[in-house]
Amino acid sequence: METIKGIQAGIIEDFEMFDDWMQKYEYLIDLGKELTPIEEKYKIEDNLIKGCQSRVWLHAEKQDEIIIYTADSDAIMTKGIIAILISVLSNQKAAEIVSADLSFIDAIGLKEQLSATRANGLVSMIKKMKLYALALNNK
Amino acid sequence: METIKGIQAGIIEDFEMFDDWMQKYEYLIDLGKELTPIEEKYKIEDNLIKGCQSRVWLHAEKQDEIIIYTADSDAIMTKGIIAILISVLSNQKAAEIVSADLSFIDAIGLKEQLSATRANGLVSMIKKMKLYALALNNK
Amino acid sequence: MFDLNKIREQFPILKKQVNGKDLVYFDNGATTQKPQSVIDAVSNYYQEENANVHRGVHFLSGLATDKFEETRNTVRQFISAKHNHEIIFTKGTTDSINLIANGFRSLLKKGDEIIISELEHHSNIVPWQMCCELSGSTLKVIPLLDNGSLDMADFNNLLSKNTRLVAVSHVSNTLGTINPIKEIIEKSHSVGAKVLIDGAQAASHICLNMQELDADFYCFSAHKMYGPTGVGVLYGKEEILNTLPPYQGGGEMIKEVSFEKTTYASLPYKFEAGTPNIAGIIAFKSAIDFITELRIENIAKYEDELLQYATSEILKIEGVKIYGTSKNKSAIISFNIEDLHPYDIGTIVDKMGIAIRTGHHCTQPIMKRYNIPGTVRVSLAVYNTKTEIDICINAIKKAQEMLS
Amino acid sequence: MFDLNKIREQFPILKKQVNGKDLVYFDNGATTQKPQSVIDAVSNYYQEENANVHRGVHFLSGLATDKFEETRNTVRQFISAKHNHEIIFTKGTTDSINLIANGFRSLLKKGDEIIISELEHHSNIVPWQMCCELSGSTLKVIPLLDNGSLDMADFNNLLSKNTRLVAVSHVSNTLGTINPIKEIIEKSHSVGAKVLIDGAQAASHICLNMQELDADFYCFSAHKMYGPTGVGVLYGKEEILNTLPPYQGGGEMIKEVSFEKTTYASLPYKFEAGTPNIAGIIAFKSAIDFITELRIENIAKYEDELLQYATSEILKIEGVKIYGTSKNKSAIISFNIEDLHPYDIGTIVDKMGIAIRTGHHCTQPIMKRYNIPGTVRVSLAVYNTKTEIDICINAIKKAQEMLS
Ligand SMILES: Cc1ncc(COP(=O)(O)O)c(C=O)c1O
Ligand SMILES: Cc1ncc(COP(=O)(O)O)c(C=O)c1O
Repeated sequence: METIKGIQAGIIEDFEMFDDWMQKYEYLIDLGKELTPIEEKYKIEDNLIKGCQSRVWLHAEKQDEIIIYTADSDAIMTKGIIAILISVLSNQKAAEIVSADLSFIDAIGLKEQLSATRANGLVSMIKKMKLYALALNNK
Repeated sequence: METIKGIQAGIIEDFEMFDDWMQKYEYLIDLGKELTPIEEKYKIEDNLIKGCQSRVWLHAEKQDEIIIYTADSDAIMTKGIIAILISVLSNQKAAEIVSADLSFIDAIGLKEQLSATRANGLVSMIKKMKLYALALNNK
Repeated sequence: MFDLNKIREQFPILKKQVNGKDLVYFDNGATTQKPQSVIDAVSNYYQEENANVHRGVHFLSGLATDKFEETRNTVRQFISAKHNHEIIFTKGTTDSINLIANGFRSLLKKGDEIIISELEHHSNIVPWQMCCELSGSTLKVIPLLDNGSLDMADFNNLLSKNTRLVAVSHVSNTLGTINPIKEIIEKSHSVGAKVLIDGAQAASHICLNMQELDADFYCFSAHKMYGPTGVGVLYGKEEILNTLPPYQGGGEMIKEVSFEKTTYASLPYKFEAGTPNIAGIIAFKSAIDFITELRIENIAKYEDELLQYATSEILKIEGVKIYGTSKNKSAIISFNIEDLHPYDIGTIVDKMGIAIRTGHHCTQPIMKRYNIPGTVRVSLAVYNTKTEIDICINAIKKAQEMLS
Repeated sequence: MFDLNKIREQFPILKKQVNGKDLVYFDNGATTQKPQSVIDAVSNYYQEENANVHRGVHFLSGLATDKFEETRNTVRQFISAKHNHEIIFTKGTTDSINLIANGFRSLLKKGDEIIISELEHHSNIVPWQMCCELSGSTLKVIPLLDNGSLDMADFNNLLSKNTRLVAVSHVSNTLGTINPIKEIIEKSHSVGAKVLIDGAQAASHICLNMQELDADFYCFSAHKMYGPTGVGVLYGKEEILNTLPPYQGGGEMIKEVSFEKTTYASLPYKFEAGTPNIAGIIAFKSAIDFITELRIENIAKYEDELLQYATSEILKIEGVKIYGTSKNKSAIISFNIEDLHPYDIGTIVDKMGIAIRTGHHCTQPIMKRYNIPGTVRVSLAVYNTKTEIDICINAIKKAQEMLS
């Protein structure tokens, strides 16, 4: 199991290869397309995070000590962003997730690349993922 | 009986002698001081014209064909302005008053000399005087 | 006469680059850009004339008051209202509608009905929901036809002697539909109902004549007509405004205040409590002057030309669907592209310097009607060009490529 | 550090001549003048950043939104509030008070009591009269002592378990009295009542700390603190704001709209319906920056120096009487001269370039209390000087001469 820190470093490296916004966006779009779809039964109101413009379904479950996230969105770039978050936080221990310092977001300039509404969505998504981990850990 | 037009011409002449606002104001203040006081019994709510800042009591009565105005105010410059209006409109026939063209006001620059609130007060005072004349004429 | 370059030159922001590209501003439905004359009017007010209006005896206060009232007079002329005191300054369309919804509430009882439509902006829905909830009256909704126009047959059925007020927009901010408000007003009046028109999307595009239109209330926002933010207009017929209770309490709106009994000022002051947005209201005059100098008929004609061009170009995009295709339409185009989310499209074309709006445009019932999460919306103004439309279409096609 | 010339240089209007004389602006209680930085912030917004805030994906919309929220953060810091979402933008103090009076109404029942004071501005009287009338609660009034301070003994007697809300001003706009709001808040809380402070005359003169003060609501206007017109702040404690129903319905303030059920957005948006005064709110930040750069303690100290000087000079005028002589006083001086009407004085000194206010200052109950038609009011700001005070006093003496 790679550490959260390690995975972030990898993402930062990936993004350093990109010259312009278009390559970054294309990468996000690709990630979005490749995201393992959430099981239909989890695409329910309870798992819905309503953003300003797009909707996100997020599901988390605990397997042994590990939290596994699956998610979906109706917008592909939103999906790409979730895919990155999942790659960093899924398959990690709850405690690690809750205390994770997600500095890669600033490092890859994701917030500046995104519109303010999307950046807000990003922040609330991270909050939600950490909350889920916390809740599952206490179960 | 001098005509409304004639009286106005006299006022315009008076004002032409003044070099500056101070002389005009002093003149208004003097007129205010000299204004024949209204009879106490007419200083009632019904005769009150409430301006923004000062109060004016206006009384009108008909003697033969002639309308006689008396008035008072708590502010002396307001009184001065009324004094001018009374000198023009009092002791005239109702019909003359109602149709009077009070061009002297523009000619002596009274509105520009006064603040916007006072200029509004002036307009509503004239309206009231004409209304009184109209009402008394129909009696 | 209608010199596009000269018009564009007046808008400093149009020279701006965004994300390294020349700005193409197609979000005029949200707010328009401002000509230099409006910007200067604000600065000039603060540099030369700033004072609180009304009641002041000093020079600056008189000057500010005169200019303030001059805008009121300009607005009256602009919409051919009968009296200056029928023009109430508010902070925007939303404020204007809420003012009426609040006042009207006191005239309503259980069983009374208010009619709105399915295409209204939330600002012309929520105040009436609140009004109905508090007064026990019922909200009825004129449904949409597929082409985005109102189902007038259904409207006729909804109208009854219980109808007290009909509140519809002049132009839909999402679909562009120009509603048949003259007909709506006549029919509503025939059953004794009052009519409020939300003119937020109309005032800078359609020539308005209140006396001819015979609307009881008409609302619009300065910021959507080349004017400053924070300024709105509520036009209301004198005799009806006089029957409504005041909205906010405060300075200016009173005649006399005592703890025993407070009496209210006459129109328009009764509805203008507190220090108004003096700078904005004074500068609003310059915005109206900008429109009247160009003549609104010319603006409408040019915008219609842009609309036709943009529509035909957008229709060339593969898999595109335009929402709002009624014959009588203003220069607003909402559309989606098959399999793509509007949000993704908006995010990508933004990087190419193009400002369009995506989402529900504060008209969630329309989204529900068409069962879509949102639309991409292009809304045009007098300073836009066909070249800009070409740039925008190319950007959208590029986005489509990236996303497919 | 505190360089008066440098301060004055920032205010372009102070270089103006009025009626051929250098402007002496002593009507700061009505509205203050604006520094160039505020004026430029408005222009800059319209020239570089104008777009509607929130919900937009495009660059300008994001920029405007960020700047807009930056002002909210600056306001929060300025008044040491706990959360940004406790800062609601309104169009002014009057709007802020009405928002609360409307929301609070739904929590009131017959027999409940609201306490205000005899020295309140109409904006802090009329909304509560309307609120009481509609809710069946009772309005109680803290009387004034002769020196223009609140009769705190009487306040203690008025307070009871029926008191639901106490609404008083921090500083009286007519008398200058600084009210003991900390004491009022503590005592009100001890009977379970909420407290609203009208801080219109305090925010640019007194250092504010919401967490220390523990006020439930605090209201003020940007235009009285070197900022733009049409912008106000309502500070409210999160937990209390959450219990209040929304005020206006419209865009931004909703979470979801359907004709069956509409749900409202969270703070602060729940109370910010419609397009706000974006330019004004963004420029308001520059006004607060102006104050914090000078440090409000320095401003207070200097204004107090001016107050002392002006008071002693005014007292030298024959037959003068000052209304409002409490020890704890802000730089506002109301007075009358024996046998003279304030209106006459104001009209004459205006001709000498001096802007003072005369009349009831939207506080008719104070006029009734002292049985006067109005007062002459000199209200000072940080850019005023002792020389200006001298000029003003001479002008008043000249007016006295002319009028006697
Ligand atoms: C004490 C006080 N309260 C309220 C107000 C009303 O403020 P605004 O007119 O900005 O709404 C004022 C302004 O005159 C004031 O001095
Ligand atoms: C049709 C319509 N009505 C009302 C509004 C609300 O206007 P404002 O936000 O200026 O109050 C808008 C603005 O988006 C609109 O387009």
